[in-house]
Amino acid sequence: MTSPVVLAAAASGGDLFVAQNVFFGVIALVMVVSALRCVTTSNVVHAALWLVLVLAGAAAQFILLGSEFVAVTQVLVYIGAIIVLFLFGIMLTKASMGDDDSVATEKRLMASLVAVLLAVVMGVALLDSYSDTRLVIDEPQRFGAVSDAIFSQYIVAFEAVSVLLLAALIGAIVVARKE
Amino acid sequence: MILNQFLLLAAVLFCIGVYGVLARRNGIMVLMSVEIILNSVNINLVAFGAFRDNVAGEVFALFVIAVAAAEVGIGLAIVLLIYRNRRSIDLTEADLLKG
Amino acid sequence: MTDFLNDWGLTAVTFVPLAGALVMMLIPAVEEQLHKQVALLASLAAMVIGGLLMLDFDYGNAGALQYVVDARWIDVINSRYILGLDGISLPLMALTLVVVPLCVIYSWDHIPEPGNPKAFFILMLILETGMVGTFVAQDLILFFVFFEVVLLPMFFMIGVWGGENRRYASIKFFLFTLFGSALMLLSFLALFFLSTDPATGESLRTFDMRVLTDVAGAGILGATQIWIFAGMFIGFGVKVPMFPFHTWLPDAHTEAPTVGSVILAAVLLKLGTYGFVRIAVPMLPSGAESWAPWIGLLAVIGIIYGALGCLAQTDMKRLIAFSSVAHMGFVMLGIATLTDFGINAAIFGMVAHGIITGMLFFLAGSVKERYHTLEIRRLGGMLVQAPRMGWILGFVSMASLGLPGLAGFWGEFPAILSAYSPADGLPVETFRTYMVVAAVGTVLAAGYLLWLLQRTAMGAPREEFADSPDIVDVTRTEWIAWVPLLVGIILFGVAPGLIFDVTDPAVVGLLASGAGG
Amino acid sequence: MIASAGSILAAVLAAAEEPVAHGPSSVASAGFFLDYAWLIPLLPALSFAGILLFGKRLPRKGSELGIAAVGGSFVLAVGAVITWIGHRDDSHEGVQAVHRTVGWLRSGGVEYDAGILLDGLSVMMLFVVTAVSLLVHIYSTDYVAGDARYTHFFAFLSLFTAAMLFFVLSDNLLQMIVGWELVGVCSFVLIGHWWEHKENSDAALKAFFTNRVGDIGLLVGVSILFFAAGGTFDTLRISERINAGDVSHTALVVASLCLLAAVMSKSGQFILHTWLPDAMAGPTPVSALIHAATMVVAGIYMVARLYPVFWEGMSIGGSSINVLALVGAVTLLFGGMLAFTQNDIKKVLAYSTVSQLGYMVMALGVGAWTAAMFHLFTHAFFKACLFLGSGSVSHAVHSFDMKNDMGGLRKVMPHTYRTFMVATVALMGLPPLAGFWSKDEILAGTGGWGLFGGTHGNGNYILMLVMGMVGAAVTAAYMTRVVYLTFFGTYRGHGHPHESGPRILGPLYVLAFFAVVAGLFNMPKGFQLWPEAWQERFGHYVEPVAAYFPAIGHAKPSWSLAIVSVLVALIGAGLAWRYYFKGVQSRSQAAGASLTEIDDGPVSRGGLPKAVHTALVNKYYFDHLYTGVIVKAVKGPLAKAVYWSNQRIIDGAVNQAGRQSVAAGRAVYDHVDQGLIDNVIVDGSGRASDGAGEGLRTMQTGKVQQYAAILFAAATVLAGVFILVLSI
Repeated sequence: MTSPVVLAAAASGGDLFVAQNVFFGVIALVMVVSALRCVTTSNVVHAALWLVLVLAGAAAQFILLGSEFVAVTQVLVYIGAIIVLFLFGIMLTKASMGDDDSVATEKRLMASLVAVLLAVVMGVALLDSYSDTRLVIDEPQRFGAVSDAIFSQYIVAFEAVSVLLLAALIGAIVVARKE
Repeated sequence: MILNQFLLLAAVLFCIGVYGVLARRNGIMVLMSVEIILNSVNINLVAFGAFRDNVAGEVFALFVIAVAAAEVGIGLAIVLLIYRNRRSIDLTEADLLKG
Repeated sequence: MTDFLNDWGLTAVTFVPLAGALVMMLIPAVEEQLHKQVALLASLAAMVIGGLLMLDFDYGNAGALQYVVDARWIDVINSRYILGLDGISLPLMALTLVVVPLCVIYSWDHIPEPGNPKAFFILMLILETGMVGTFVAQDLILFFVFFEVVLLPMFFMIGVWGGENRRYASIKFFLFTLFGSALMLLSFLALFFLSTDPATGESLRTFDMRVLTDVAGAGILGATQIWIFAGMFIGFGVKVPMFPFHTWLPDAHTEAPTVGSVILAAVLLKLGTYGFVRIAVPMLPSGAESWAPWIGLLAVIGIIYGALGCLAQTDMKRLIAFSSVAHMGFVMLGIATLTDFGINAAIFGMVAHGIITGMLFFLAGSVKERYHTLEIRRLGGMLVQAPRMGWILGFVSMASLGLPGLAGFWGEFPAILSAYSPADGLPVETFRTYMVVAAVGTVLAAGYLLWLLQRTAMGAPREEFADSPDIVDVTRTEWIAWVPLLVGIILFGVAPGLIFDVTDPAVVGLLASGAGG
Repeated sequence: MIASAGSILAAVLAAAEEPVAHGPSSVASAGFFLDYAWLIPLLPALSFAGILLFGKRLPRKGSELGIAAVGGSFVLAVGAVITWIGHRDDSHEGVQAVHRTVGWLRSGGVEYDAGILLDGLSVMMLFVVTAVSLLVHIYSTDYVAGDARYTHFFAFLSLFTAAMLFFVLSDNLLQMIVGWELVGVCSFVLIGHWWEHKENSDAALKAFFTNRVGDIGLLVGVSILFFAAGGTFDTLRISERINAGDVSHTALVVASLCLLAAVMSKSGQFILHTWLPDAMAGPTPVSALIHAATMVVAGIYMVARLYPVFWEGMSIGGSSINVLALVGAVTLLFGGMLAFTQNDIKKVLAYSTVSQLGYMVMALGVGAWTAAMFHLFTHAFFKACLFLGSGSVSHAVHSFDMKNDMGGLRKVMPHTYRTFMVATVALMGLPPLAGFWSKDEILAGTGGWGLFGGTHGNGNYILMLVMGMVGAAVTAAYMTRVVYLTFFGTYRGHGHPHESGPRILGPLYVLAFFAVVAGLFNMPKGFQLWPEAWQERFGHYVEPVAAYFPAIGHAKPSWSLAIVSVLVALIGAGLAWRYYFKGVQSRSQAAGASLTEIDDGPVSRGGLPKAVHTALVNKYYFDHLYTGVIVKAVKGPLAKAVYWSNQRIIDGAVNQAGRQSVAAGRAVYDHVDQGLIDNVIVDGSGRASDGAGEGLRTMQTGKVQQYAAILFAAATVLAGVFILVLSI
């Protein structure tokens, strides 16, 4: 699976940069808007659908960055599994299917204050750094390299994650099971 | 593309996620906001991986996805449990941390 | 054997207690006896390994790190798993390794309400790993991790097994220390980014404490050093605790279970002062120089203030807790002089205070158990009802007020002495004033301890306790737990060289590298 | 308690088992008794541990162990004296001290030693301490017999002896501090021996506490000396440096003043003397040993040992007044006067001790070093004898109250009476008993007699001479009063007093013997009635002739001074004799009762005598000042204020900071969000307080998300600070 962007990269050099930037801008806009809607909409189901858009956007960004494998995993695991899980959760806790209007203004204000503060600090920190670091994606990352790394260098972490997943599985069953 | 773009995007997403975590009353929506935060982190990881030409970024992004899955599973289970016990998943009522 | 010690000794001594805790997690909670045995075994095993390390230690070369382990840990941030033992770490490590088994023994038949020895001992063992790890870690991030590992078990110990006000006390303890360590971590990061190699001028980007000590803040401007030092000052100062960050201490001590108080007083407070000696002062010499007069000022305020606070107390345990503020003031005064003499005194003071105040808290716990109160006004006549315990209280009080010939003196007097002639660049007159004030503090120390002794031990027993069947003399477990501490008080009092000779080369080395930078 | 504190000494001294030759002052071998002098304190230290561990199981409850150990020490001390005399005689020009050291601790890359130092001074002290201690041990087997804590008493007697000997032998300031404090603790424990009664434990606390105050001076003074002398604790080296002029004069002035504070507390000098009379709450043997003969002279010994410090610091030579001499002179006079109004026989003796210690301090202050040491030597014997005698009396009448429970005892207790009289005459300073010779030397040493045809000593201390003379009269007078009230007149108490047993009388006779002959050891030079080879033996053997001792001058004794001082003492005794033996006795006979005072005596007439009397009865109000004002203020209002500020201000600030930050956020919200609608100015204040209360409540309800918000905000701020720091 080779991304069109990379194919284009093989074709021409200068235009590629512009094309990538356009892609990036569009996807980023979609992501930000979706994320904002996701955290502000009062309908839970809508929120989940907005989240799907954010996640899909992230997957697109991964492809832009030449990491197809991560992108695929993102689609499979997140959109395929997690969102379904969310929807299940929403169905099961049927109480708040509808509008959730009761969020206090006070809390919103507090949360937005913190978020803005955070944005300012991160913005200050980031605006100057890496502002002229060009990313040149000339060759997609091979699956092989990723799997080699996972199964050699990061084998311990991998095993730990496996155990974690198992534990989560069991934990979720234990927590949610009816007495 | 410039590395900085991705970092800024991630930062914005992160802040939005934080807002969601802090402002939402519905437990499920809080979990969704957490997912946004995790995704912003993933973007950072992959972007740096590409910048350094190093697979470590991707590997860790994958780990984060796996952990996120586990987290959502557990989180939803807890929400379910709260719902079952209290018939509500309003987090403002979850004040069990109170001394 | 030597190979094992060289490669694995420090790792083993740090993690054996944790392994014990893991084993205990697998044992069902009902097997209380088994839990006690495993906990004792684990802590004793750590002590034995520590003992072997100390036997094998090259005392002629105590200034150098020994048994160094240097392995990859977190490559991304250049943090490595570095452990090492030198003359500064050794006495404190030994103190920890001795105190914890004694606490286990003491808890044998003194499990505080609401029971559950399994959790209690697991927490204690995790604490031990954290404390030992802090003393042997030679990488800032590793140090930080161990430093923080200590926090949670103590939080739960106070919050679950504490007295009436335990929730307030435990949250206060937690928030205070967390606040401090956040600033401390910032300072560590600043060190990481700003330290440069004096030879090449390149940024070092390392957390290796050996390297950072060697470069001694090279490349960091004076003003920046002051800021970074301020972060550490608050981080470590809260833990010490220095005036005015001390208010968590009396609450935590008063509410904590006996063993918790003992560990808190004996070891936990030393993490802060150890941080000053090992990290703040040698790595930021010019920052330290700017701050030293202020540290000295806060130290002597702490001495007088703690002593006066003691005089106002009506609760025995709270009194002892306040006395810690005063005693740690002497330790900090020694450090503030930035001289080898003063820092040696400070390390000695840490060990001595650990033994003595730990012992006092043991006594307070036992008094509480017998009289069901610690209100000084209601106690009295202990010498009649439990003569041995009364005499031990007298003995330890004497040690605590700095009686020469007992351990307390060697932390106190050399600190006063060194304040007469602080390091070059420090205001001499100011420090001489501190010296006199600190000497006045010794009088107040005698005051509150002797009044405590008079009101609890001397005189005739109160009527309400006259026939109380609970009041017995020292029991066997208490003897086993106490005798090593009592022996230590005398031993280090008679032969202070046992500690001074070990710490001195290391301290001289640390300060010398600082002067070079 | 100190189940093992005795092994402190044991271990230190055992460590000295392999003496290391050190410096030029060491000798290859100075004979067994000097080389192994560390055994002398070791024996009592071991006996302390032994008595504590298994004393109760021994047939005599541990006392035999103490006596054996102290006896052994005494033998060794006598051996040391003899060896030292031989050692001194062998050397013609100057004599080196015997100095043995062993490594103790290292700091700052420098090794500090522990060790023993033997010269005439320490050897003399060894003899005094072991001798008096041995006698007191023997005496105590009878005196404290049947006490509930008999064993315990002997344990601490042993520990005290060990600590005092350790102090005497120490060769450096650190060891001196150790010994100094250890004797203080033993004194504390023994004063509080009967701690069931609050007065006793109060007295013990007062003693320890006052000494602690003086210790501020000790700690500071030692610190100054350490640095001024170039980083050494070694007394010999410090002294040598000072004598060589290598030490700054200013430092010495300050150091000597600081050390003087310590001397004032330990040796009961004005104004820190108040603990000593109260210390009489302890058993009488303790008073004799600790509070008369040995511990209280520790201060004197320290001045003598560190004499160059004071010699230079106080500028003793060629002067006419200095602080040291003044403190001594004031103490000897005013302390002596306090003895007049006491009715407790032991308290009279205690003030007498204060006064005699004043003589010694004054002697050191005027440069009469040898006279001071000689007075220390003689005083130890006759004062111990007086105390033990008073103990013997109280053993018979079960009280110390002279006015209510004594009188006319000379017939029932002839032995006690005889020995007591001998010691009294010695104390009064009448020839030919010991006190006369030593006191006369001190008076001569002031150099003040130079005006009257004598010779100068080290200066021209006329004031000291006059005060010393008056003090002699005062001493004679109050001792006459004691003798009358105790042994003359008729018995005023109840029950039937009887003479004490041989274990009490034996020590009394030995001490009385010394009170007679001790003076002979230092007959003045040129005293025609005494063979020349035996003149000034004490000074010859005790006073160092070495680089560590300053070049002090020696006053020549004069007949005229001796005669005048004896006359003055006789006048004092005569006045008191007239009042008591004539006035009181005749009125008693007339009244048919045993009176103790005259109704129309000088005091009853009002005016100055009455005012003086009131001041004396209230002990110059020192106790009121110390206990009532200073201690009370520190313990009460000051401590409470500090604690209050701790709870309300510092702790309150922490709690308030949390509350206020929430309240502030709330207030901002109110103004920005709601203030636009509502009238800010009208409702502002109301809402602010409302907001504070509300904020406080939300803070405490523990909502998860609020915590999270605060956490995030705090982390963000910290990160911001970090970025700022990095960009500096």
